[in-house]
This record gives sequence, structure tokens and C-alpha cells, in this order.
Amino acid sequence: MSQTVLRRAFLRSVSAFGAAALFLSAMSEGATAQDDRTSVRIGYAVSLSGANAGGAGITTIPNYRLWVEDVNAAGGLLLPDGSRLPIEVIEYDDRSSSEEAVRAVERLATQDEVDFILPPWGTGFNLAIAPLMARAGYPQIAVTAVTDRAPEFVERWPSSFWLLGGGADYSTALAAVMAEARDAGAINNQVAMISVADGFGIDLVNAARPALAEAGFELVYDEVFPVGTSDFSTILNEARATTADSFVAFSYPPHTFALMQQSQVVDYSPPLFYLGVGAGFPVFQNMNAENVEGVMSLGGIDPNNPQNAAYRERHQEVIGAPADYWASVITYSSLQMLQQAIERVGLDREAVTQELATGTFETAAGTITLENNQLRDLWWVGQWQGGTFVGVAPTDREGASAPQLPKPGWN
Amino acid sequence: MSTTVAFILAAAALAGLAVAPLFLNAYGIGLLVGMTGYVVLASAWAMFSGPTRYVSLATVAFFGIGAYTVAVLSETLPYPLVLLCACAIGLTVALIVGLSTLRLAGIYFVIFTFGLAELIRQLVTWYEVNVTGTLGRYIFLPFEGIHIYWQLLALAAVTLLLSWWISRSRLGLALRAVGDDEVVAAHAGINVSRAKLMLFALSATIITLVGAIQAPRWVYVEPAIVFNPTISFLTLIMALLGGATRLWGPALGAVPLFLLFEWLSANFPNYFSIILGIFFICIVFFLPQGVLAKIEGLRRPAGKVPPEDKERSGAA
Amino acid sequence: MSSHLQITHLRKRFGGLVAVKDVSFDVADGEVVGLLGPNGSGKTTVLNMISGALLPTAGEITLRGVRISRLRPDRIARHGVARTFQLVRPLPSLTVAENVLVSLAFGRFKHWGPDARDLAEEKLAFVGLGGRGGENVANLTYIDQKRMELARALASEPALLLLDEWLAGLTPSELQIGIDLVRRLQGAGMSVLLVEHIMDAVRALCARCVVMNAGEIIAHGPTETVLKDPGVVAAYLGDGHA
Amino acid sequence: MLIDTLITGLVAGGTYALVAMGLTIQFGISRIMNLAHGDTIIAACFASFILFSVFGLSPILALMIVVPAGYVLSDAIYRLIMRPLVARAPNAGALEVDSILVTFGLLFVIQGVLLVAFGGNYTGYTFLNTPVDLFGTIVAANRLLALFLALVFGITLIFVLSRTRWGMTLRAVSIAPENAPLVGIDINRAARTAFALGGALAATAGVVVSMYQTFTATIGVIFTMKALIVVILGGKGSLTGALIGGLLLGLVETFVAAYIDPGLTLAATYTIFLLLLILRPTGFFGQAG
Repeated sequence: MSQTVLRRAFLRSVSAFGAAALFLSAMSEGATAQDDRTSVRIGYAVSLSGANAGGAGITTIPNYRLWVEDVNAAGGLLLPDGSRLPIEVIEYDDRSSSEEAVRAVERLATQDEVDFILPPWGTGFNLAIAPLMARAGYPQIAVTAVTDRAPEFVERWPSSFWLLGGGADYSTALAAVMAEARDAGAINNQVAMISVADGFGIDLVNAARPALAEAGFELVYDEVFPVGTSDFSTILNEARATTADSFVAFSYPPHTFALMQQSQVVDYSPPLFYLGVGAGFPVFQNMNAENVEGVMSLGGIDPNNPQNAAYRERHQEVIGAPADYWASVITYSSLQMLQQAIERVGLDREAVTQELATGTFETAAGTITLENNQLRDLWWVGQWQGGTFVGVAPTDREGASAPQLPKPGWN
Repeated sequence: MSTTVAFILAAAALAGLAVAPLFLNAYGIGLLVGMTGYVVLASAWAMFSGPTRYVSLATVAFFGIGAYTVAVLSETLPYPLVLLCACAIGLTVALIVGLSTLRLAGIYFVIFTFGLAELIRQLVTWYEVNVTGTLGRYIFLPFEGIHIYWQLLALAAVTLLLSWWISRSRLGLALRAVGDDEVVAAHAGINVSRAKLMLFALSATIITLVGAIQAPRWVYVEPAIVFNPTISFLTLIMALLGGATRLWGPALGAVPLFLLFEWLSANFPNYFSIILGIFFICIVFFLPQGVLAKIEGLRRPAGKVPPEDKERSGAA
Repeated sequence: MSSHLQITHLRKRFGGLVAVKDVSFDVADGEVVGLLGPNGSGKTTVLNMISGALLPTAGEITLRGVRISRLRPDRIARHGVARTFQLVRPLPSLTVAENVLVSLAFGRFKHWGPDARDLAEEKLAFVGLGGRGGENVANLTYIDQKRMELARALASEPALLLLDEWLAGLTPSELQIGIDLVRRLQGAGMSVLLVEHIMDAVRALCARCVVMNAGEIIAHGPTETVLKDPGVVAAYLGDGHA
Repeated sequence: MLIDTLITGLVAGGTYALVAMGLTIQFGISRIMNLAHGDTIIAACFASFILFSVFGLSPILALMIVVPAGYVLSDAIYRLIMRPLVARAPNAGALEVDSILVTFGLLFVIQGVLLVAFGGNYTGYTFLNTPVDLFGTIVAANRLLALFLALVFGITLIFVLSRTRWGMTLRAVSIAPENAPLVGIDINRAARTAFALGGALAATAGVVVSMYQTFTATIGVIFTMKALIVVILGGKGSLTGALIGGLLLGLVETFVAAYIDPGLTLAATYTIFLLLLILRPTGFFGQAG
């Protein structure tokens, strides 16, 4: 390349950077004038595309849309002075990339200057945006983040809230349910356990191993499989070859569906059959009809709770599909908490954060009070009973159904 | 001397870019971080793939290695040492991969590099699950966007300077010769494998550093997050858009494309994939040699064909 | 005196096909030797083995006593062997001067910097392309591309030059220019192995010839004698050449 | 135990073979490395799902609609997008690289359309999820169907390609595209036919896979990757190779899961894949050189 061409190229690139700088300088002004507001601006960035779209599409996006629709149909968010302001939504796609999620939140906070930011889907993404949310003073009501380190995160980011518990909660509750069933003679003390090689699966299995051991169970099969696994024939055959009465899989939706299908094929129906994420999805019930009976998983609902029933009906009506039985209602409830906090203290974010931490809220998931910024009152174990996925543990929680073991065989 | 002028201008631009974030809000800085990150990725990618025409999809493999190294070591080693370790690991992997693959040509190299990223991801996962017993890792480094931006900007300057220096060096000439005709290059006395290996390793090391520098921004790191294959493809298309054989080409492709993606995902979040796909197809169709070559082609008096265009349209 | 290039019992097999069987000959210092034979007789395979493009199945090649038959092509080039190709292979994204510069920079003496540019210009001038270094190789005519390729080969300052049908496809006047060029090289003391079909050129340039057929040497000796050899005539006629 | 693993592996491999055959034809004959292959499969999954759940059409009957549709659409895509690339490419290498880039764009377009139409949710239905006893090993009928269709389509196509005039034409294009015109072969038409045929095979794979696997709009790349591995294993353009490579991949994954560690199945696959690329890039059944 000759010198002149080089210089021309250089000048061109300088001008390109100049154009970019112009674009950026627009960033430094941003929208101001919050007076005379006609709406409450609420923004969120979730995975509309990419690898996480499947999870976000079931739990997060429908509930965000449903809530906005519900609130705006009622005339908007109620403020302490009795006036109502409609919600204006700013929606971004994080494309299942952490970097995009971080930048989208920066944009929502400093460019769009929204009033509130709803959290993204997934543990990793909620952690990625946590420092920003804390720094910008936004309450972060993380739902789809299962982490045992929530107490530590609350200390680090005091405006963060963690609503779905930690891996250990689910595992120890399961171990307790199993111990009770064994003592009642429904199952023996051997367990075949598999888990997906991903953050969630590892968290649960790491907590399950000691919990099961402490409860006096013997792990006769314990394997970890990669996320990309689609054929579980070998695993199921080996589990079936053991004498274990319990099969526990800490799996993601694709695995959960495949495990369910393939265990029916090989006629593997142990007395206790526990699957991971996805067993509470509507499509799980559609695909397996009455065979879902007795299958256990995370989450659940209280079938006699009228608010929950009303929520599920609305979800079906507006979204056109039933809600899933685990995180959906919590997601919707988290928004109701925000809504009620605003109703009590207005749009001041600090006050809302304070109210979220200390207040008591009436939601679709029942009455909620957070402990140390965490929701502890959750269904850790659920079971399909009579076509509904009901919560069975904690057994002493109000509305708990009794676990029914052994599970009936496949039809 | 025009070179001197160019250097003064470049230094001034660099100084301007360095102080720019002081006047920007967090989102503006976030944009600069993303943009600069891709400028470095695309430039480093083009450093090897531009002259040799070996299309590498291993970008994310090295990017992920960098990010993971920081996640593993950030709490046990001082930060500069962590970066050094990331460099060393990236370099080692690049040398091993380079030694075993540089015999592969054309599509087989593309497929290999694509598979490599997946293999490394599987191995990291397996290691974490079976040896360390955790999968996600946390990075609590006290860096804000602006610190990451300054590091990336410095790396961008170094990368462009290296590219410029290589393009004028014996090595640069060797690579262009290799890209044209490996047999002729070898018979002219060029150690083809060594030239390719050196550049591949250098390019991979820079890419590793980008991953290492950007990782603290995400706080939480797991294989699915850092080995996201889209990064490889975006890097590739940015470099192609600007022109992979020019010094400023990749940067010139990365900046507008990055801003375009940002605009699309903000304004058409639901149609992002479709528009991105169509745009990708259009670039391959209408700008196979990049914008710079296109502009130069338009300016060039008729009849004079720039060399790269000839390669595509002319006789084999 | 040990000969400059010495080939002994060279053999090359591709799968089931033996392309070169037991070939031995030598080229002395400053000598131009013709390597003749009908198409497919194994000439280019021999050339490829000398330059390192192919690895011999058996046999040895030495240059001034150094065994080069197991080396990579770039190492062989740096030992002083340069070649041209049967079909010209210019490096299209490089200018004419840069094409030559490649050999200067990586050849025997590794020239780089301003003096390398001067040397490139010098080599181009030698082959008759003086002042055209800045041009794009695509703009050169066929003969000029051949000249450029010769300049590129000469730029590494080889001790042995391998010309693979370098004179083919030239017009009679161009041919004369080409023959004169090679003669000047010989005058400068360079050894040349010439694979050629144009008998006038062979007669004009080579004192000695090696003739191959079906992978074997069928004649070897002074050019005039060899070309009258009934076996050689038969081989060419059998192949359709006369 | 060994027989069990063997049969499970072969049945799993049937899916891989079916998924890979379309790609190998497109790559081998049309010289198009189609990265959107997996997304074509997913599109067929959704088509079959709609036909099943909305129109109550059995997936077996859906094949009659979806497979021809796959052919016609792929033919159109070839005319619209691939043909100009083929026309401008100076050599096979440039075309292969161009095709990777352009089909990567296509991948996003198909994925985007599916996302807009169906959202990002997991989708699926059950069909033929009944046990079949195969020499004492229980396998799912729908997966067995995949193996069966892979064998039927594979062997039929192998026969057609090697015995009929039309097949010879396609093979000639695959082996020596530069010489094909000399014997009066219309390369463009042959390449288009092969590309469309690949699309039809992808559609077949999609319909079959949808019977037993839940899918989302974004998981196409997983199928592409698997198909790519099989194609490299078997050698590009070789249907026999794809068939055997697919079965082999199923066996490798099953044996690693059974005898080594289920956590290493994918790592083992990629290791074999990469080693093969280095040692024998033409695959087990590819043309040498």
C-alpha cells in the first residue's frame, strides 16, 4: 500500500471514528425533564433470541407482557396520591450474550433513564447486571436466578433481591421428602442420580450428595452429562439396571422432556421419579398426558389458592398458553410486589427498594414478605397430582399437598 | 513525510478517544467498550486471516480462554499477572493448534476452527465439573466500564501498530505471498508453516487478551457465556465488511456494524435475527472485499483492477 | 571435482504408479543441461524432487556435496536452488517488484530495506522489465509474467536454476530474447537445468542432455548425439511428437 | 450389556445419519457448505408440529407435504442466493468460504422468522413413542423410524446415484465439476438439484426428529454441528459415508456414555472429529486428494 493510500485510508477511518463520536455525543445528553410525566418508563433486556430464548420465552417474557397489559388495562400504575400512570415499556434483546445484557442495562439506566428495570432471564445474566443496577440505584428483583450465594450478593448489592432460592434449598427439601417416604416404606434407600454439566445442575447435585448421604441414602448411580445430550437411552438403561427405587435428574428442559419420553419407552418407572427444569412447563403435560402423574420436580403451586388460580386463568387468556408451574407465578408476583411498593411509596427508587425489603405483599403466589432480600417461602419440591403440579415440600407450608409415592406406572 | 503526519494524527485520535469517556454516560462508555472490543477482535483476526485467507472461526475459543483464565485466577494473582497468564495460555493453545492444523486448507480449516471452540468448551466444562466441582465462576474485580475501555483502547492501539509494522516487515510480505500461492512462497525460501504459525499465535494471543480484559464486566462467567459462537461470526463479518487486507479495514467494519447492531436490537428487538441475517447475506454479495476496496475500486480509473478483486472475479 | 548437482538412483512412486525409476545424472558448475522427454516421462517430477515440492521415494540429491533430498522446499531454496513453473505462477496481490522482493528477502542472502528495492529493480532490468516494478502483475503480458518469474527466481541468487518449459508459448522473436537471457546467466556462471520441448532452444543452450521416457533415462550425452539417438526419436514419435 | 449398547448406539446413529445426508449432498455436489442446514431441520420440525397439532395430520403423512416443500424451497433458495455466488466464484475454495458466510446469514433469517412466528418456547408433541423390542433391547419406535428412514433413503439414493443416468450426472459434477460441461452436463442444474435434494432430506430429518425431540427456534446449530461431524467423518459428498459415519457417531457417543463417562460424550465426538480433520480430512469414504 503506498503512503498516500495509507494516509487516505487513515483519514477515512478518522472520519468514521468522528461519526461514531457524534453518535456517542448524543449519548451524553439523554432525556431529561421528568416533570409533567405522563407515564412510568419500565425497561428490560431479556433473551429474545439465542440459546436462552427458550427459557426466557416460557418464564420471563410472557409474564412481563401480561403484567404490563394487566396494569395498563386498569388505567396504569397507582401512585400514593391516587393518580394512575400508564406503563411505557422499553424492551431490548440481549441476544443471550452477557456483554449485550450489560450494555442494554447501561442504556436503560443512563440513556433511556427509565424509572425501573426488570431483570433478565438466567443466573449469569442477573449477576452480570447486578453491579450496574446497584451503582445506578435500581432495585433488582431477580427471579430466574438460583444461587446459594444470595446472602453474600445481598451484602454486596443491597438493592438486589433473590426470589428463587438456592440449589441447596431444592436438594435438601427433596432429601427430606425422600427420607420421609423411605421411613414410610414407599421407597428403598438407594438412589440413581444424574445431573447436567451446567451451573444449575452442578449446584443442585453438589448440595444433593451430602443431603442424601446425611438422610441415609446410598447413591448407586451418579453421573453428570453434557448440556448437548439428547439421547438418554444408555443412562436410563443403567439406572434401570440398579436396584434403586428413586431416580433423580437435575436436568434442563430439553433433557427433562427427553428423559420423560425415553423412560416411558424403556418402561422405567421407579417409585420416585424426579426431573429438573421443564417438568412444570405446559408442553410437558401436553406431551405426556396422564403419564405426568406422580412425577416430581422443582416448584409447584397451592391448588386451592384462588389468587393463583386467577393468575393462571389470566395467563392462559392473554398469552394464549398456560403458565409454567415453577418460576412463572414468582415472576408475576415479583412484578406485583413492585407495583404495590410503588403504590405505597411512589416512584422514588430508594424508597421502593426499602419497601420491597420490608413490606408485605399480596401476590398471585400468596402473601410475600422477604427475609434479608430473599424469598424463602417457596415450593421446593412439587409433584404432578391429578393433572396439576402441586407443591409438596416444605411439608409444613400452608397449602402443601402430601407426596404420593410410589408413583403410578406408565399407561 | 506522510507517515509522520499519519502518526501524529493517529496519536491525536488516540488521545481524543482516551478522554472521550470522561464526557459520556455509562451507556456511552458501554458502547465504546463494545466497539473497541470488536475493533481489536476484527483487527487481530485480520492480522492472520487477511493476508493468508485462512478463515478462522476459532476467535471465540481464544476469547473464552482469556475470560476463563481471569475468572479462575482473579482472586489468587495480581491483575497484571493474570493478564500475563492469559497471554501465555492463549499462546500455548495457539501454538499447539497451529502446529497441528496449518496443513489444513480451505473449508477444512474453517470447520476445524469451528469445532475447536466447541471442544475447548466441552473440556473446560468437564474439567470444572469433575475436578473443581463448580461451573460458574465469579469475577469481583473493581473495574468499571471506563477502566475496561482504557485497557481495550490501549490494546487496540498496540494491535494496529503491530499490524502496521507487520505489513511493512518481511513477515508481512511472506504472509501475503503465502496467501497468494503457498507453493511459490515456499520455493522462494519462505518457511510457510513458521510464518503462518507466528501470525496465528500473535493473533490468537491478542484475542485471548480481549476476552481477559472484558470478562470482569460480566461478574459471572460460565462456558455457555464465554464460548458463544456468535462472537466468532460477528468478528469475521466485521473484518470482511471493512476489508481484511487493509490496516484500517477491520476497524472500519467493526465500528459501523457494531452501531448498526445496537440500533437494530434497540429498535427492532423482535426482528433482529432476520435483519442481521439479511445484512450478512448482503455483505457477502455486494462487498466481498470490504468497503475500503469498494471505495478504492470506485475511485480507481477503469481498467486497473485491484489485486484482491482480480482473485475473486478473474481467472484462477 | 565433485559436480554441482548430483542425482543418484532417484525414484518416485505415486500409489501404484512409478513415475521416476532409478534416475541418476549430474550438472556441473556453470553448465546448462537439458532434461528432455515426451509428456509424462517424469521430467517435472524430477524437477519437483530437486526443488523439494515432492519427497523422493528413494535415492539422493546433493548440491555441492550437501544432501538436499530430504529438506523442505524453503530450505532447498536457501541452499541455492531456484525454479520457475510450467504455467506461470505470479503472486497476484503483490506488485511486480514485490514478487521479486519475496525471493530477495527470503532467498540465500536475505536482502531487506531500501537496498533490496534497488536489487529488485536491478533484477527486473536484467530480464527487461526495468521501471515496471510498481505495476500490478495482472497487467503484464504472458511473456512479461514469464520474465518476472525469472527475475523472481534469480533474485534469490541461486547456484542452480530449474527452468520448467520456461520458453514454451513464446513467439519466435520472444524466444530469441529468452534464449539470450539464459545464455547471459550461463555466462555469469550459473548452473541451469532446462526442461524443454523446443529443440532449437535446447540445441542453442545445452551442451549436454538427459532424455527420459516412462520414468527412465533412455539417453544421456552431448546434445547433437542424443538428439540423433534412434531410441530418443522413437520415444518422441511414439508420443506423437516429431 | 454390549448388545444393548450396540443397538442403542445404532438407533441413535440413525438420527445422525438422517440429519447428515442432506448436508453431505449439498456440500459434495453443490459445493455449498450449508450452515443453515440445522435451521432447515428445525423449520421442518415446526411445520410438522403445526400439521400435527392444528390439522391433526400424522407426521407420517406430514412427510408427504413437508418433504416436497423442503425440495421446492431449497430449489428457490439456490436460484436466489447460491447461484450468483457460484457464478462469481473463481474456484471451489472461494465458493466454499462464500457459502459458509452466506448460509450463516440464512441461518439467522430462518431462525428469526421462526422466532417471530413461534416465539422462543420449547415445542414438541409425542408420536410413536412406543417401545419396540429389538433383539432383547427396548428402543423407541420413533427413533427406530429415524434409523429405518435413514437406511431406506440412504440406500435408495446411493443406488440411484450409482446406477441411473441422472445419478451419474450428479456424481460427475461432484467428482470433476470442471470437466462435466465437456460431456454435456448442465452443472448449474445438477448443483441446484443436489441442493434441493439436500433440503428435502433436511425436511425429512426435521419431521422425524420432531416426533421425539423437543425443539426451540434457536437450536438448529446443534443439528448443523452434528451433521458437520458426520460429513467430515464420512467424507464430503459420500452418502455411504454419511450413513456409516452417522451410525458410528451414535455408537461412539453411546459407548463413551456406557463405558467411560457420560460427561465426555461430546468431548469424545469433537476429539475424533478434530483428529480426523488433521489426519484424514477427506474422511473414511471421501475421494482422496
